Parts: sequence; C-alpha cells; structure tokens
Amino acid sequence: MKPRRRILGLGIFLLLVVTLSGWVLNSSAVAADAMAAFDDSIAAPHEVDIDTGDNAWILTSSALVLMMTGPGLALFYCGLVRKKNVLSVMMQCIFLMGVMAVVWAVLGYTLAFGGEEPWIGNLDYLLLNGVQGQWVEPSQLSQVQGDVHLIHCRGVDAVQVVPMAGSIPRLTHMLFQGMFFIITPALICGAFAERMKFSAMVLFMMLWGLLVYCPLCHWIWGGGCLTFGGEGAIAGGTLDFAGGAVVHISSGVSALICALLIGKRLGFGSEPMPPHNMTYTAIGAALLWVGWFGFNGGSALAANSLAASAFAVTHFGAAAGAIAWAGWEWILRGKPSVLGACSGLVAGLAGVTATTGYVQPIHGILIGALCASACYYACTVVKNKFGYDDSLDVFGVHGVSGIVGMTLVGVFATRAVTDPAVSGGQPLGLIEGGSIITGQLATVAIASVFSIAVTFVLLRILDTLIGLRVSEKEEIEGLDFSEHGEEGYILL
Amino acid sequence: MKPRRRILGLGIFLLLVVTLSGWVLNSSAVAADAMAAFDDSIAAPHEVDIDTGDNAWILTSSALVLMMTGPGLALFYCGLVRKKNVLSVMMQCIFLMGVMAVVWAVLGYTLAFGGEEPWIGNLDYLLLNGVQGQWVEPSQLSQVQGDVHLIHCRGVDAVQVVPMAGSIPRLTHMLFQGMFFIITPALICGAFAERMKFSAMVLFMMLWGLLVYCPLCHWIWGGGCLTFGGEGAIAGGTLDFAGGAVVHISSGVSALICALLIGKRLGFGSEPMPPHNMTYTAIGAALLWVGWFGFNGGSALAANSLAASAFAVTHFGAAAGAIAWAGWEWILRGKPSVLGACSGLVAGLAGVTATTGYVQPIHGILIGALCASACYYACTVVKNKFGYDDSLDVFGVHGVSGIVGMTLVGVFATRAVTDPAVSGGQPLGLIEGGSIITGQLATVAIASVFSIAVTFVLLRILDTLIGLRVSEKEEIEGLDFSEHGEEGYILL
Amino acid sequence: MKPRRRILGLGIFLLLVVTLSGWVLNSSAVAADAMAAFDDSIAAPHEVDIDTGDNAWILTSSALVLMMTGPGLALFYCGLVRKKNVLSVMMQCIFLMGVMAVVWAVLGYTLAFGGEEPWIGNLDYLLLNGVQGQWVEPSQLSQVQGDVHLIHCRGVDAVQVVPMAGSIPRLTHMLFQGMFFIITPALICGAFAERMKFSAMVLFMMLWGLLVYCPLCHWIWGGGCLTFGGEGAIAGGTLDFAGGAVVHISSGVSALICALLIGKRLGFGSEPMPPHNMTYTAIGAALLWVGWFGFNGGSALAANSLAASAFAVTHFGAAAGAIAWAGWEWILRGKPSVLGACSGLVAGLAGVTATTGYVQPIHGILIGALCASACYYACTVVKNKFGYDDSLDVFGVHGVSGIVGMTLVGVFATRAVTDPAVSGGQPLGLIEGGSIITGQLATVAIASVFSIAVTFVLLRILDTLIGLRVSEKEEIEGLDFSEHGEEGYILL
Amino acid sequence: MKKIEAIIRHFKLEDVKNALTEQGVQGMTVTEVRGFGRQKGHTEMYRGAEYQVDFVPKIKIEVVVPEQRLQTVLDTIIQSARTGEVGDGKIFVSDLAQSVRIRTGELGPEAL
Amino acid sequence: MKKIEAIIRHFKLEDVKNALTEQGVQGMTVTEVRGFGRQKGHTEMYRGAEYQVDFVPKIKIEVVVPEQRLQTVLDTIIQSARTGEVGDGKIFVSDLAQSVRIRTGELGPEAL
Amino acid sequence: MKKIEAIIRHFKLEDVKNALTEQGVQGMTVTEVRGFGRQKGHTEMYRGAEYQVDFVPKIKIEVVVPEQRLQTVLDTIIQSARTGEVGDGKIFVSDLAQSVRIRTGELGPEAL
Ligand SMILES: Nc1ncnc2c1ncn2[C@@H]1O[C@H](COP(=O)(O)OP(=O)(O)O)[C@@H](O)[C@H]1O
Ligand SMILES: Nc1ncnc2c1ncn2[C@@H]1O[C@H](COP(=O)(O)OP(=O)(O)O)[C@@H](O)[C@H]1O
Ligand SMILES: Nc1ncnc2c1ncn2[C@@H]1O[C@H](COP(=O)(O)OP(=O)(O)O)[C@@H](O)[C@H]1O
Repeated sequence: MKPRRRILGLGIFLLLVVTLSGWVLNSSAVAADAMAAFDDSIAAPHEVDIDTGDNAWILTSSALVLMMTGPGLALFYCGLVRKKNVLSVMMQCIFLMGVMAVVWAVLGYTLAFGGEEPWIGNLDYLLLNGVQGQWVEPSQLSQVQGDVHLIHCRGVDAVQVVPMAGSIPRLTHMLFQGMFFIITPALICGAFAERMKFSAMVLFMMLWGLLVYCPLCHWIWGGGCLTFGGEGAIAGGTLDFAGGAVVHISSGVSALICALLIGKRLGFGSEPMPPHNMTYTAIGAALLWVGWFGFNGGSALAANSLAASAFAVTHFGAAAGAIAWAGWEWILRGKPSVLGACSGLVAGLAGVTATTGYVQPIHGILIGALCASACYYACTVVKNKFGYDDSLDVFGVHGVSGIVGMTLVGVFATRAVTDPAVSGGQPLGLIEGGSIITGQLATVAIASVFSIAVTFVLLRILDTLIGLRVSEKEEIEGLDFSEHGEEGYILL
Repeated sequence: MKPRRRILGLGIFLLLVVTLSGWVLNSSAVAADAMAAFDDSIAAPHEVDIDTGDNAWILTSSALVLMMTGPGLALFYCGLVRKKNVLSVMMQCIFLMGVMAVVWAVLGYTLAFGGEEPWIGNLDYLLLNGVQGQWVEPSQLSQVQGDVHLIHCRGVDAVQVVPMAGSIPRLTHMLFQGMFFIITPALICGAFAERMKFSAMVLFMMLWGLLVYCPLCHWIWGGGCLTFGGEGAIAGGTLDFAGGAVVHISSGVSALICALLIGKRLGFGSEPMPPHNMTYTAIGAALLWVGWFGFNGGSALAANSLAASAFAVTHFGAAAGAIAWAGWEWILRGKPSVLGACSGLVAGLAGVTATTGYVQPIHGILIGALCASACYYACTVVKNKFGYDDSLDVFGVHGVSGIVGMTLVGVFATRAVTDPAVSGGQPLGLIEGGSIITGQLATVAIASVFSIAVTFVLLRILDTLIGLRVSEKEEIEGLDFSEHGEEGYILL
Repeated sequence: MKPRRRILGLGIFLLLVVTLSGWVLNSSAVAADAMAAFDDSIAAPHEVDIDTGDNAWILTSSALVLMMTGPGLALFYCGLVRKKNVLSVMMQCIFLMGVMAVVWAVLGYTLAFGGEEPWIGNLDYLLLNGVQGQWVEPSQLSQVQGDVHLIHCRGVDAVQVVPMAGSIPRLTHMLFQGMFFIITPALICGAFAERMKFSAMVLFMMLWGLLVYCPLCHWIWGGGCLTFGGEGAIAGGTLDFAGGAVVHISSGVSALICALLIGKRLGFGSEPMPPHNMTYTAIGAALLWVGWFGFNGGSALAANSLAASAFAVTHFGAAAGAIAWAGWEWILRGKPSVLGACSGLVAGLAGVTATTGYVQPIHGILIGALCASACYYACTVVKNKFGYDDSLDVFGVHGVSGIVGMTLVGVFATRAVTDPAVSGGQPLGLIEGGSIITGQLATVAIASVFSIAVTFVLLRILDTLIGLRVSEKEEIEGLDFSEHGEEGYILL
Repeated sequence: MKKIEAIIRHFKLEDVKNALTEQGVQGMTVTEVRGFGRQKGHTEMYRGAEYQVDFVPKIKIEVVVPEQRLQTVLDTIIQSARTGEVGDGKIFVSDLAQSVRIRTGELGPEAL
Repeated sequence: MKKIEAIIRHFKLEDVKNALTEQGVQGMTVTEVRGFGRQKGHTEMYRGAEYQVDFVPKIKIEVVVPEQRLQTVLDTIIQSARTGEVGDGKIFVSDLAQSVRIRTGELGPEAL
Repeated sequence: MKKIEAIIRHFKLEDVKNALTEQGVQGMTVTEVRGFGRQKGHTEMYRGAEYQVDFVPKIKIEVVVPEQRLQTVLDTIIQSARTGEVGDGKIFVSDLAQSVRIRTGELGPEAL
C-alpha cells in the first residue's frame, strides 16, 4: 500500500513540476505568439487609468478573502472535528491554498474569464498571458487588445503595458477572483472530514475547480450563458453578486454528494463526536465575518458606494444570522450556544452573499435571519431525518443558504442599490415589481444539477482509480498521524 | 427556573423578530414619507464625489475594528478566565457583534448621528433611511437633503442617490461608527466575566448602548453639546479623536459599577484564578494592536495625512505602553511578564485613543508610557486596596487610561497635527499655550458621572426583573456548560 | 543573581525612560533649530498632493506587516517549541513590537532614510522631525525642505506642513518601513528559542537593529552605496524589492551565528523536541501568507499596477513553496506534513520577497518552488550534517531563500514589470539578456559578511557583559516560568 | 473488595463502559495514560528531525468491585476490550482494604 | 503504610489540600480523572447532534500515610470533600508494601 | 507480582524509561500528575493577583514486575531518577493479586 501511494504521489508531483516548468518557461514565447495573432483591425490599445482607491480596496479584499480560508475556515472547521484529525483539516485548507492558486494562474482564470463565449472561457489568459504586464515595442502596440494602462519610460520608445479590468489592473481582478477559487473547494472539505484520503482530496479538488467552478463562474460572471441581461442568456440570466450560486450552491450540493458517496465516519451515530475545540471554531467564525467584508464588499470591484452597501448587507446578514440561530436554540432548547451563534453568522453570511450588491442594507437583517433559520432547520431536523454524514454541515449551511439567498435576490433586489449599468433602471425584485426571480430560480436549478452531476462522476472515477477513503485502521488512528505523520497538540 | 428562563428568552426573541420585520417591511414606505416631509425650501441636492481612497481606507478600518472585537477582544478576554468559562466570554463577544449591529442599524445610528440637537440625535436615519441608497424620480430630487452622490442611468430619468458623509458614503460612516457600538459594550464584559447571566447581559448591553453610548457619542461626535468649538458647547466642547471618553471612559467606569453591583466571583480572593490560556491573551492583544490602527487611523474618516498621523500615534502609544508596564514589573518584581506587556500595550492604545488626531506621533511614546504606568498602578495597588472584583480590569485599564488620555489631550494637542478646520489655527494643548484642558476635564467628569448613573439604574432594574447573576451551582459548574451547554476544549 | 538582574533591568529601563523623555520634550525645540539650519537657497517648499488610494494601501499594508509579527510569527514560532517555552517566544515577538517601534521613531528611521550618504543616514529625521506634521509661519515656509503637502487654515496665515514621500505622507513611509524593523529581528528569535536570556535578547535586538538593519536598509533602499543604478554604487547596485537581503539574508545569517555562539539546547539531539502545538504553527503560517501581501505589495509604496504584480508574485510564490516542500516529503517520506506545507509556504514567501516587483507573476511559481526546495534541502540534509541547533530553522528558511531569491532576481527580473523609472527600459535579468546578476551576487556577499561580522561582535560583547543564556536549571524548568513567571496553558 | 485496573485502547472506552454497565457495574474512574509495551509507537518527522514516539495513548479504567463479582467483571472487560492485536492492554487486580462513600460515610461494598 | 485514593470534586481540591496540610500531611499526588457513577453526566448538543457526556471530571488524590494516621486522614478528607450531593466521590484504601524516597533512598514511613 | 508506582520529575522520564528498558522491562504505564510535597511550588503574578502554585507537575510511572525483579527495578529507578534535590519523588510498592493480558487472556507474570 505504502509504496503504491508513494509512487502515485511521486507521479502526480513530477507531472505537475514538469508541466509547469515547461509552460512557465514557454510563457514569454507564447505571449509573443498570442500577440501576433491579434486582429489587426484594432488600431490602438484602449487606455484607461488605474484608480488607486479601487485598487487598494480590491487588493485589501483579496487579502481578506485569502484570510477566510487560512486561518478562518481552517480554524472554523478544525475545531469541529475530533482532536486526532485536527491537523488533517488544517492541511486540507492550507494545501488547497497552494494548489488552487497555481491551478488558477495556469488554467483556471482563463477558463473562467477568457472571452465571453456562452459555455466556457477561451485560452487568452493561459498562464497569465494578457493578465500580467508586458513590455511592448511601439510597432506592436497596435496589436494590444482590451483595456490597458500604459507606463512610459523616459527616453525609451517601448512601453510597459498593464492589462486592465475596469479601473483596476487585470492582475488585481485575477487575484481577487483567485481567492474565491481557493475557498470554494475548501468549503467542501467539511463534508468528508475525518475520513477522506489526502491524495484523493487533492486530485478531486483540482478537477472540481476546473470542471465545476470555472464553468459556473464563467456562465454567471464571465460573460457566459447566465449573464444578467446578456443576449441569449438562459431565463434572462441571473444576479449573483458575490457567489450565492457560484460559491455556496456549488460547494454545498457537491458536499452533499461527497458525504453520500464517501459514506459515514466509523461510529457515526453511535459514538459521540463532539467538537474538540469550540474556541477555534469561534475564532474562525469571527475571522470569516471579517474576511467576508472583502468577499462581498470587494465584489463591487471598486471602492464605490456599491462596495459600502454590499459591506453593510454583509454585516447585518451575519448579525441577524447569529441572533436567529442562537435564538431558535434559546427558544427550543433553553440555551443559546456558541456553535449556534457561529453557525448562524456563517449561514447569514453565506445567505446574503448573492444579494449584497442588490438589496438594501436594512433588508440584510431579514435575509440573514431567514437564511439562518432555514439552515437551522436543515442541520437539526432534515439532516437527522435522512441520516447522511455531512460532517461539518456544508450542505446544511452553504447549500441551503446559497439556495435561499439566490431566491431572495428575486424578492429584495432593488435599483436603489444595484449598479444602474446592470439594472438599467428597471425594477428587479418582486417587492419593487420586478420579475428577475425566474432567472434566479433557473440558476439555482442549473447550478445544483450541474454541480451534482460533475461531482458524482468525478468521485466515481477517483474511487475506482485510487480510492477515496483511508483504511479503517487509519481512520481510527486519526488522519493527523496516518496521513501526515504529525500530532496536533503535545500539551503534557 | 428553566421554563421561566425559556419563556423569557422566547419573549425577547419574538419581540425582536416581530418588531424588526414590521419595521423593515415598512421601511420603504417610511422612506417615502420621510422624503415627502422634507422642507421644500432646499432646492437641489448638494452633490459631492466619493473619494475611493478614503472609502477604501474607512471600509478597511471598519473591518479592522470588527476584528478587534472578534476574534481580538474575545481572545484577549477568554484567555484570562478559567477554562470552564472560556466559551461564555467568547459568546458574549460574538453575540454582541450580532445584537449591537442590528440595534445600531435600527435605532443606534440615528440617535447618535441624526441631526445636531444638543442632547440626542433625531430619527432621520431610523432604519437606515437617508443612509442607504435611494432610487429617486426627478420630480422628487429637489427634496433630497444633505450631501449626496448621484449615479445616473443611461436612458432613464430617475437617479440613484447615495447619501454622503464628507468624501465617503454615509453607509461607510455608519458602518465604521457601528463597529465602535460593538466593541464598547464588549469591553465591559470583562468586569462581570465568569458570573453574569447571559440573558441579563444581552438586555443590559442593548439598553446601555442606546442610553449611554448613543448620547455620549452624539454629544461629542454627533454635533451635540460637547462638540469642540460648537455654539453653546459645555466648557467649549472637547477633543476626543477616537473615543477616549465615548469608548473608554464610558465602558471603563460602567464596568466598575457592574463589578460592584454584581459582586465578586465565588472564591475571589481565596482561590487562585489564574488565566487559563495566556497564549490566547497574547494573540488577542496583538490583534487589538493591529485592529486599533483602523480604530484610530480610521477616525480621520479619510486616508489623509491625519490618518497617517493618528496611525503613528497609535503605534507608538502601544509600543510605549508595552514597555512601560512590563518595565515596571521588571523593576518591581524582577520579571517582565507576557500579561504585563499585553496589558501595557492595551493600556497604551486605550490611552492614546483620545489623542491620536491631535498630538505629535513622537509624543505618543510619552502618552502611552504615562497611561500604561497609571493603569499598572490602578490594577496592582488601587484594585487590591479596594478589593472589588473587576475581573479582567476593565476599569483599571480602559477607565483609567481613558481618563488620563483625555486629560493629556489638553496637554499635548497641537495645531501642527490637528485638522485646521477643527483647530482654527489656534493653540490647543498646554504645551503650545492653549487652554482646551478645561473642556477635556469637564468631559471626563460628565462622561463618568453620566455613565455611572445610567449603568447603576439599568442594573438595578434588570436585577429586579430577571436577576443579574447565575446561581451558585451554575457558577461552580462553569458558564460554558450552564449557560450554553458546551465545553471549550475536549483535548483528551 | 536575582538582585543583579533586577538592578540591570532597572538600569536599562531608567536609561530608556530618561533618554526618551528628554528627547521627546526637546523635540519641538530641536524641530525649530533644524528648520533654522536649512539652506536658504531653497526658495519654496515643493508641494505634492496626497494620493488617498496610495495612502490607504500603504497604511493597510503597515497594519498587515505588523500582524505578521504579532500574532503571525508569534504563533508560527511558539507552536514549534515545547510547551514550557511557549510564552517566552510570544513575549519575544510582542516585546520587540514595542521596543523596535520606539527605537525606530527615535533613531532608526533617520539612520535608514535620512539623506543619501553612501554609508549611513544622517540625523535629519531624528525623533521624527521632518517626518511628522509641522505648524509653520509664512516667514519660515521658504525654509521647509523636501516634498510637502500644505494644509491651509481659513483666516490664518500659518500653514500645516505635511512632509511627503512620493504620493504618501512621510509618516506613512516611516510607519510601513518601521514594521520591517520589527519583524526582521523577530525572525532571528527562532534561532535561539528556548534558551536565550530575555534581557540579553532585548539588548541584542536593539543594537542589531541599529547596527545591522539600518545600514543595510540605507545602502539598498535609502539611497546608499547599493542603490540600483546609483552613482558609484557597488557593482551597479542591487534590486531588492521587499527585503531579500535587507530582511531575510540579514536575519537568516545572523540567526546562524546566534545558534552557533549561544549553543545547543540541553538535550538537543538526544531528547525529542517535537512542536507542542502544530495548530498554532499552521495558523501562524496562514497569517504570514496574508500579511506578506502587505509586506511585498506595500513595497510598491503605491496602490498601482506594481503593487498588484508584487501581490501576485507573493501569492504564487507561497503557493508553489507549499506544494514543493510538502511534495518533496510526499516523495521522499511517503507523507506530506502540515509542517512541511507551512515551512514551504514561508520559504516561498521569503524567497520571492526580493523579486516581487521585478518578475512576472507566473515566474513566481518557479521561484517559490526553487526556494522552497533549496530550503528543504538545507533544513533536512545540511542542518543534520553540521549539527548546529538553529532551533526553528531561521537560517535554513530565511537565510537560504533570501540568498536564492536575491540571486534569482538576476535571472528573472524584467522590464515588463519593473518600474520603468528603475529599469530605464533596459533589460535586467539573464532571461531577457540583462546582467544585473553581478550586483545581486555582490549584495548577497556583502549583506552576509556584514551581518555575520556585526552579529558576532555584538554577541561576544553581550556575553561578556551579561551572559546570553539562562541557567541550566531555568532552561529545564522552561523559560515561561523562569523568565516571565507565567504558565502558557492551565487546561486542567 | 478488589480493585481492577485495566489499561485499554482509547477507542474501546465506550464499548467497555457499556459492557460493564450492562453487568451492573455502577461506577468507574477513567484516566488518560500513556503506555509503553510490545506495541511499538511510531516515528514522527518534523522538518529534519526524526523523533520516536514510544508512548502510545491509552486509557486506564479503575473499577472497585466486591470479591464475588471479580470474575464477571474481568471477563467482561477482556471481551469488550479485545481486538486481538498487540497493544490491547492489561488488567491488574489488587486487594482493597477499605472503601468509603464520601457523601454518606458508608463503608465497604456498600460504598460502591 | 496505607495508600489512600480519594476521588473528589474538582472544586474541592483546595479545601482538601488545606485540610490535609493542617493535619500535618506533607505530601500528596493529584491526577485529573473522569468518573462514571450515580451522578449522571449531562447532555450536550452540537447543531443537530445530541451527545451524552457520561463521564464527569473528577480529581484523584493519592496520599500515602503511616498506618496510625489513617483514620484521621480519612476523616479529614470526608469532611472537607463532602457537599452532601450525589457525586461527592469515594475513598479507597489499600496496603502498601514499601515506599522509597528517591532523593535519599530512605525507606518506609521515613520516606513520606 | 508487585506493582511499582514511581512519582518522578518530568524531564527524567526519558532516562528512567531507557534505564528500565535496558534492565529488560518490557512495559510500563505513564500518567501526568501534580505533586504536593517538600518541594515547594512557586508564585505566579497576574497583574495585581499573586497566586501560589502548590502543585508541581510530576510523572507517575507504573510498572508491574515479577517479585524477583523488584529490587533491580527499584534500584534502576532510584538511580536514573535521582538529581539529589528536593522533589525527586517517591516510589510506592504494593502487592498485586492478579494480572491479565487482554489480547491473549494470559495470567500472572506471563501477562507482563
Ligand atoms: N509491566 C507493565 N506494567 C505496567 N503497565 C504495562 C506493563 N506492560 C504493559 N503495560 C501497559 O499495557 C499496554 C499494552 O501492552 P503491550 O505490551 O503494548 O501489548 P499487549 O498487552 O497486547 O502485549 C502498554 O501500553 C502499557 O500501558
Ligand atoms: N466502583 C467504582 N470503582 C471506581 N470508582 C468509582 C466506583 N464508583 C464510583 N466511582 C467514582 O466515584 C465517583 C462518584 O461516584 P457517584 O456514584 O457518582 O457518587 P457518590 O459517590 O456520591 O455515590 C465517580 O464519578 C467515579 O469516579
Ligand atoms: N505522602 C505522599 N503520598 C503520595 N504522594 C506523595 C507523598 N509525599 C510526596 N508525594 C509525591 O512525591 C513528590 C515529591 O515529594 P517531595 O516531598 O516534594 O520531595 P522528596 O521526595 O524529594 O522529599 C510530590 O510532588 C508528590 O507527588
């Protein structure tokens, strides 16, 4: 077993190294080619300025969103498992920060944001070409495509070309979006905590990112077939400000499939499996709240009034979620718990995510409370009824509130908040007489079915190839030692 | 007892839900009314632009200030209690993040910043009306009050109206100030740690926020009767840059009243009650330092030179505080302790808070050292003399350094730093020949007396109604289980 | 022994207090003098505007970099030692945050950035004169030197003068650079963890900062003898964007000297000394990753495209580093470990630091992987061969990747990214046909030799004067109690 | 009365407790211990440092029983704690001179 | 010599220690244990999962005393550890064959 | 068979374990305990509150040995655990009525 695994690891690793080195070293060449291939009809690059305030905010937001995965989610999740698996959960988060970042740079970003084809991005941004800076001779300048910022150099004709996305460098856009590509798969880890093989997890997530996340992201944000008001968009397209469908539905329903296919933890249902360190979970939840300001506020892609409004919806959604969940516990069980407040705030946050740029901050309170209440029901009643082991309630929290939140966009969205370039000044949500709710419901369905299907197929294939689960002995021993050879705490 | 409590919780919760839903659903209507009620004499809205840099900085600062409460203060405090109460302290912080945020949106902001009446804000901003965006028909545009930013929509006459506060959206202002409304009550929790009933705590804090914080905030920052240089301001008004009086004196002296009225912990004085996890306290202190940059630096409400200067005073105040407290320990006891350094840096930070926008950064060193020294004396000598159980030294640290800091503004404030629109180019502190110190001392007295009085009355009422303290049995068992049904660590 | 130590502490502390108070209180006077001494030939101050976006970003970055030391590095390091020394490591980080901040304000900044002499800064900025704001009468305005921003006051002739550094206040520049002055010595603490005397540590670091860091910083960043393209610069000067040499080589090689001179921990090699809390180490590593965005991205000193590019290189360097180190473990030992991933990401981050503003983001992947691989080799093979006890591998991680990173600047640096004002449009790295690599190698050599020499002398002197190491009994007992009188965890 | 001390595997605690409860045992005391024995520990690797963990986490159960129930209890523990692999643990039995219930002051088997 | 093992409530440790010290007891050894007995544990609830905590944290005090002081020490413990509610704990007494002070090699009661 | 309980200093565990292993001892069980004795604890100071830590962290080693090896084992422990300063600890020896190896059901010295 050991040597087999070792060889496998070796194989993957070498593959990665070789491919990457090849690509990276070729990238300059590719860049030149790519440029030569540009359409001559475009006369001169379209110059735009960088807004330093916008750039400052989106860079800050990018840092905040990375912080959500590590240490935020890592703490939130690792506190909930048993002590013997604490490191395995942290490792999943931290290693995914590494792997998904590289996959994004190499292939993910271009699949999600390259061109505006309906189904999937093109390869224009492969290996960050056309994203990172270029040094361009005057003769080739006319071939530079898209919005750019030009930095001239005294006494030299050639010019530094900075590809732009709105008022910020495209690199900033790529970074910010890349942080979503990390946290979304990391969320899924909660479903199969304490039993999935690390190697299978890594492979699954790489593929899931490219085959589930990138298409969804392209459809909804990258100019694809669900773009709101886009020509030929399905059901008129959808409003999903910061990832109700792209992030939470996709990860939530995939998590459910994982939980079902990978099976329950040994002893689930018979043995107690209480959180080993609720203080970590609480710290993690607080960090998620803070980081989510970047997640949602940054999704305005500028430091404008929309960012402020999205920030406010986020804040009130989290607040109301915490009160609602802990409140239900207080009423139904007599005691509000820390885990309740933390689960509720995360549910509130996940729930408002889709809505943040479209609804009034004061409505954030209602939306957050509704989402958290739905999740409370899902995690306490529904889950117990069906008996699946979605260990850290990824579906119960993210899946459910993603669905509820996406739906509520159709109710509460208002042109008083929404970017007029998006709303076109037309009424949006039911409350102001709009009818975007059909597009919202269609998107919920599409995102769910698509994620379920691809996840199912991926897991089946990986199960056949390398197996998804550690051995029974390893599971009893704990993944910290069996998968990583370490111990979490040596406090004696 | 249990059913009684349950019913109570239920009552409160339902009340909250009902009130909120009512209010929230009515808010659009209210908005229209409010607008209709505007004075016709105002011809057209006063347009201002958003400065994206300023907005980016204040949004970032808001995130930092929330981070101060959770996980910052939560860690700082929870490390200092006994293991059996670790979660109860975290829960107080996290639940207050939820409750105070909602109270602020509904009522707090308007009481603090609505209009410039001398005693309390008006209800202009109730439920965030006039704070969040509006969609306004051209015919009603003339009725829009205050500074606004207008976002036009191609081909549509109506316009999106963004209420402004200086160069940032009013929503950003509301958010930033709202984070103060969370941390200030959270600070008080240190006084009654390990023994106060959770339900009583929640009710107390909601009322305290509305009845102590909002008035004080309005008087000093909201154009009320202590506005510096304001017409008819008491004693000429006061300079309190980021909350020496509004935050630290108010919470510090209220904490003392809490400690006195709620009484000592069982075993206080006879049993050892050492901090159960100094590493948490140290992490928390470091996060407080980092977050305080947003607290003080953000109080410039812009990313200007004043923000930089306030940031610098903060940094040096914390640094000097850490050195001073640990230094006194080193001299007087032979060993500098981690808790000493952490207490000192927090004392330094709390101390410079009032001064940050008015004094030279290099003077921050002196002010931080003085405040930390005063707090050291208060926490080691004074407290032991009087024997009250201010469990985590909220008064000894925040109260004392709030008072010392507010006083030192009168000594060190200088027009070389202060916004000229505030100083009017006149000398301020004693050192440069000014005489604002009378206003400073008056404010210290007013803020202290007011906070003490209201806190006293509130606690007495709550004590009669629902009782402030858990039962003896629950206290021995620990609040983690008795109040929240959970355990902090399961490390075996 | 005790009284001797106490007296010593007392002495140092008093010295500090006295000196500081004297200086601080004199500073206004000094300021006036300094101004009077200005050259009359300069006619009027050179006015520049503050870019609020740039200022927002650099203030945010400053906060992020402080967060790297506390709680970032504090957690990363303290998790790796034994439980009995956990607080001693935290204390080193937190106390250094205090001490180095004050030393920087008083003397450090001016030594590093005062004037452009080749060897060391002048005293223009002593005690923050010429850095913080000034209130200047019109008659003296002509004597104000350097770039400034002027804030006028209605109805008053005098003006508030804000010294500038580019588009940000000089105070912001001072703050940002001051955070580097904290983390660089803090890094060294890993070398002598679990055995160095706290008093000796404090003195050593103060001197090291002034005598090693400040000169290096001045040579490379402050206009000194290693300024890239500077007149008479050694070997043409060097490109070190965010501190490959200034921070990582300097701290890394000094750490090695510390480890050698202070000697091994008792029981090193015979007793197991496993990390007592890998969860802390992982949290710390994640926070370092997040904070490093400020470290490298902020080194653009603006929120421009260079900042975005540096941010991206940082991200991919960390990612590739984590994959590489954990990958080598997976191949060679069969299991990827959390400590491996964390060490790798830190090695990647340290490695790309020098390169971030000069290389393509996609190359960051390669550079990060190379640096982490070199560090893996250094920490596993080289270290075991030589048998020194660089307890937390400061040399193996920071020294090695500093050296590799600085060298790789010479390979990968490109004018497609580099600020054209620096590159002058000329090819830089080997790959694009440039030849800056000589300057890079020269700087590696100079920085190493200089740091080694000064560190060696400093330690020898301090050893003679007060001794570097705690007694054997204290070491066995643990530094938490013996040096600070506290316990880390009381979890029973 | 006899005092039974059983060193068992961590994850067998629930099983043993349930089995004993079914046999009518009303009380026991459990301690976290670390065991050294034929079951070898494992090797952990932190960066360059290899390190042998000789001690394996175990659970010690202490049950005091009246003489006559000794054998049943022993058998119950053996059955419920056994996996058949090295490291299942030991049971040690010793005599007890006296036992007291603090609450009531009851002595001997009554106190159990 | 007799070995006394007392299982007591956590928060009674200080009291018992002080009472024993007053009786001239010069040494004891304390262990964190978890007890199962008539005092039922409690139910914790984590999201949807209910979970019964059967084991209650207790403290085990071990004191070795010369035969003649046995009764005094027993009485002292009983008095200082009693609250009168279920869960006050037990005291177990057994014979000791020998005791040694490692530092000096002293044997028997001298070693205590 | 005899049961040896040794209370030793924390940092002596490795030494004692190695010494015993050399003497052919194949198993032992180790517990974290806190000791109260002639070796006084220390005073910790948290802000204004002084607080006396009476209990010192110690290690308890339990080894069950056949009668005839008792003396060797005792000597080995005494030698390897001694520093000569107050607080080196104690060794307590008691009789064991029976021992069982759970895996095999072996009894008596065979079970060790
Ligand atoms: N002589 C002994 N004295 C005390 N405890 C022992 C002794 N031998 C073994 N043990 C305990 O029993 C546990 C299991 O013993 P081990 O030899 O590993 O397996 P097995 O009992 O299956 O042969 C050990 O981890 C240790 O805690
Ligand atoms: N038969 C037993 N053997 C060993 N320990 C026991 C036994 N019975 C009880 N105990 C210990 O004594 C503690 C108190 O016993 P319990 O039955 O709860 O209360 P009480 O002693 O007041 O009747 C238990 O938690 C357990 O640690
Ligand atoms: N009478 C006793 N009963 C049980 N344990 C004891 C007794 N006396 C001492 N001990 C244990 O032995 C340890 C060492 O004893 P101490 O008196 O401090 O030093 P020494 O053995 O060198 O005289 C104590 O910490 C305690 O754990």
